[in-house]
Amino acid sequence: MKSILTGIMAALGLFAGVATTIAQTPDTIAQIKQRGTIVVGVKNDYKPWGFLDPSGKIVGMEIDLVDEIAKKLGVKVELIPVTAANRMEFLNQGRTDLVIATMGDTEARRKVVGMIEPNYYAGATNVLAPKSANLKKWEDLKDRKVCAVQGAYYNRRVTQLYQPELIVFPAVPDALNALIGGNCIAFLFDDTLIVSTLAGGDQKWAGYEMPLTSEDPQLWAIGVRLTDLDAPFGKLIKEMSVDWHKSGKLLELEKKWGIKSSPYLVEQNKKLSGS
Amino acid sequence: MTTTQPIVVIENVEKRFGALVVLKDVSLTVKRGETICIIGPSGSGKSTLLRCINALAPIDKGQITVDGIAVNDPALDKLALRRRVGVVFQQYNLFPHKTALQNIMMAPVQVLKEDKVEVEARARRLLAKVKLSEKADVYPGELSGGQQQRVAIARSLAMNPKVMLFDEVTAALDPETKKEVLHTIRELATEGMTCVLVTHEMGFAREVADHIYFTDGGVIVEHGPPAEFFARAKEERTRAFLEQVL
Amino acid sequence: MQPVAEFFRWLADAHGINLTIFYDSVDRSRFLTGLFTTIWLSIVCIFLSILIGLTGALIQGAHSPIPRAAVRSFVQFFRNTPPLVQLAFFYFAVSALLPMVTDRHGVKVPLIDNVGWAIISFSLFAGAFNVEIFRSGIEAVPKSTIEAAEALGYTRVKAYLYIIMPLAFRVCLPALGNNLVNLVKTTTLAYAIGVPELLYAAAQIWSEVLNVREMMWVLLFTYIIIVAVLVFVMHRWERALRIPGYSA
Amino acid sequence: MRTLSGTTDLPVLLPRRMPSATEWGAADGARFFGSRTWLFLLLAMSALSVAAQASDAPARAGIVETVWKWMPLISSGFLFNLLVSAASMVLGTALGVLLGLGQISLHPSVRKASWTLTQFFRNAPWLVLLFFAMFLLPFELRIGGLVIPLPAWLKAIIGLSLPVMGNVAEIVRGGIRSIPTGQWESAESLAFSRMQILWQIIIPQAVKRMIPPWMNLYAILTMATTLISVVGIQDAMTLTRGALVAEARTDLYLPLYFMLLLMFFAYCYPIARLTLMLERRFAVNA
Repeated sequence: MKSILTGIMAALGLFAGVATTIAQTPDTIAQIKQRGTIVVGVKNDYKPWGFLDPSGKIVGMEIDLVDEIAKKLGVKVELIPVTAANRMEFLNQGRTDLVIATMGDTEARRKVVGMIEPNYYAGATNVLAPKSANLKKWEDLKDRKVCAVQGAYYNRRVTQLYQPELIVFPAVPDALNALIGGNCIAFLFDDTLIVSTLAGGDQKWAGYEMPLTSEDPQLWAIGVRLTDLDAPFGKLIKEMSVDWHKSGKLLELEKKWGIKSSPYLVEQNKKLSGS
Repeated sequence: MTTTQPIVVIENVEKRFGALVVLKDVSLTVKRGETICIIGPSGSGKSTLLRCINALAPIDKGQITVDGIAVNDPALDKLALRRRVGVVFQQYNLFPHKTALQNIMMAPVQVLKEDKVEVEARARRLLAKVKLSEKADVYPGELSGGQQQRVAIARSLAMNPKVMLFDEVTAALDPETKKEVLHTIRELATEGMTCVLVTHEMGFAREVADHIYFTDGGVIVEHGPPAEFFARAKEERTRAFLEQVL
Repeated sequence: MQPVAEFFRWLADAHGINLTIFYDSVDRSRFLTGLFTTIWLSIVCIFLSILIGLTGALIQGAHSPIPRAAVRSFVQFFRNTPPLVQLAFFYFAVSALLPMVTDRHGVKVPLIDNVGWAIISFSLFAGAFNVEIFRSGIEAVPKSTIEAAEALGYTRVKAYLYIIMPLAFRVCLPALGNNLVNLVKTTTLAYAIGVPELLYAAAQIWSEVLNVREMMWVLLFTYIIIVAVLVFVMHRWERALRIPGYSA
Repeated sequence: MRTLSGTTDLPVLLPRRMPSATEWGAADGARFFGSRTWLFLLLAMSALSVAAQASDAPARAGIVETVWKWMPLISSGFLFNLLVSAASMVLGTALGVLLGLGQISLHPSVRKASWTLTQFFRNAPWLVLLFFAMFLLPFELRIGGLVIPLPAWLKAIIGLSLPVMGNVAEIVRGGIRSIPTGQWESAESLAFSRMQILWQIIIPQAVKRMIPPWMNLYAILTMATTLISVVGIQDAMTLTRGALVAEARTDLYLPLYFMLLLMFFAYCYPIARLTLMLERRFAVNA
């Protein structure tokens, strides 16, 4: 057994060797310009931030932000759909230059990726549930089937605090489909998405509600590699971010995509525009 | 031990495979204790006839009776028939996953629900009879063709049949092992077992048979006691055949 | 256990090889639960798939053409469509057609949960292969052997039980082993519907601890070991059933 | 540890071993059987869709129209699945042939390493290998001055080609070993070199026996391409799921997923039939 194990190790050595040689990028802006394309990790299942229109194109508020950045750099855009479980990996591997994918800005994540401040949005945790589930408080979730998505930061916290039976799916559509199909009584998610989903006035969500008090407010951040955070690339994005707040761009986009006005954006706009 | 009492009666039997007629108006009678041999060229319907006797193949016309049981009766009690008739095949067909002894014991225990201890004693006696006592715990795959065939004979005998059918049982064997098998059959015949043999062994047929039937093209061309049959065949076809094989 | 935990904690700090499953009790229990679920799921599905295979093979031996054609369609359909889509089909689509039951909170919930559908889906998938395997095994038993049994007075059922099945099973065993190995590997798909098996547990750990590389190796080796154990068991079984002088 | 090799071949999925032509005689039987299968599937389909209709009585837009609306998008996804399957097959076959030949190498170390790799990639779950490739491969390869970017779809192709490689290696090894040693010996006695024997005598004979399991593997791979949806690459499965979220109608689940199943069936079933046919033809000649 032992000899075989070493054999496998040796045989795979080559493979692993290749896998570990991840080049560190020195000057991201130059690289992007040379390539002529900025590669960005975005959501394709998170209406209205990043989602598919029937033609299969990814659109949404975050995609508009990506376009702004590309315009500034004078390059084309390549969108890479990411999930909560892989977005930071992709960024750090260099598969994407940037990630704008409804990513919560947490202490743990700051060790892994560079979070751009000011944050472009703020969300909190809540659940989407059919009215018939009759949920009143977070404690009602105990031992009930609750759908969630792999890699979301609030999964662990909610599990520890309220002990639901969490069914975690690889992607949002799976979880939503499971919710609609009655496979779980609630879908644990960002309240912003839930609000915008319900506010859309779509008949199909008529029987659903966001019954709980949002908890655990969380700022969303654009992510860059840690090495880029204080480099020209990171600085550029920071500047643009400030600009978006100041000029009211974010508020405007919020309206465009039918997102319920967020107090955070209003406050930031006031603060930064100095009015 | 030949009596005049018939045990197998075949009357005007016809058997077809689709449009092909394999047996046409075949009639023959086997008396208790008699040994008969059916000879004839390949494809003349000899083996089919044996299979019809044991209801392995249904007949299309006519009548077969074995020890008073009408084989072609739709309400035939197959078990009753098969208790009375033992068959030994050209390819032995032993059950490869059971030892020689187990092969002999299987049917009496599982089909006839007889007592295991008694059956084992009987099986060991039968193994001794076919001179394979020392091979009791050996699997068929480890036995020679002749040995396997003798176990197959013992397996059939374990059911205490009244008639034994042998379907070219030595055809797949080499001359040496052939002798052992023929010896076993000869013993059976002299002990008074009713035997029906399909065979190509003319010398053996002449020696053990009470009666010889010659079939060709699905019909019985000619039959008679061996001395007469081999010396003075009446039909041209029989003579041509005998000339070829003798 | 303490020194082991200490070692891995040191490994994480000093070399960045972060195997939390060896020193973090939450992650360890998550991983072990996943491992246990995978093994349990595999065993249940192996058992059910063999049952489905035997039933299907028996029906295929029937005289009436309609049940035969039904089994054949079942086999072909499940063999020629992706197991992942089958799983989604059952969990999302078929589940929605079934009547709902009321749980103890008075809310209507589906009759069968994700674990249940995973079991059903994988058992049918592997079962479809087993039908073919058992059938080819039965067909490998020479007609003459069956005839010999018949000549000894065996009824059809008894011949199946005592002669055909024991022989067919030996012929099938290597192919059956392969299919069961495949079944164990297929259980990873349950991840897609949130069944907390091994891959799910590993993914939860790496998305929180961000130790993808380490967990990936752990996963691969764990599965290789599970498969090796199954292959070993099947091999021993094959050897135990081997008949001297008989090659299946 | 020999347990991982030996008689148990192709644990990934069994080669489609079908009965000999005895039961349903050769071609006619096969055609008959084919039409039966389709008939049953159609019956099942209509029964299920009736059930789906009934389960949601006040039907909004007709189910058929809605399915039709999404059909082009999902079909394009399906085409992508096929593309991925073809690319993975080419890559996996190329690597697998090398690995398979490595297993009959005269160098024990090459043999051992090839064997180990083969066993490893054959016995690891496809989905785990896919995750492995997605997460652990770098985003670009630098070989000297050459930079080869590895976008996600390419990684997925590599990820799927790993198990293909292991299985092809086993098919190659099995195929070569199935040629009787007499062929080697007689060629050797005619003073052929080892390479000549392999390429001019053994492999031409073995290829015929390798084709059916290889095609079978391809069908399995095609079905496995849906796994890329789990690691976040857009394929027919992802798009089906997306369409379902967009519509949010439970009565659509069944027809849409069933349509997806049918797409794969329509592609893989003929391959299975063809495999079977070739298997029989080669078996007769062998």
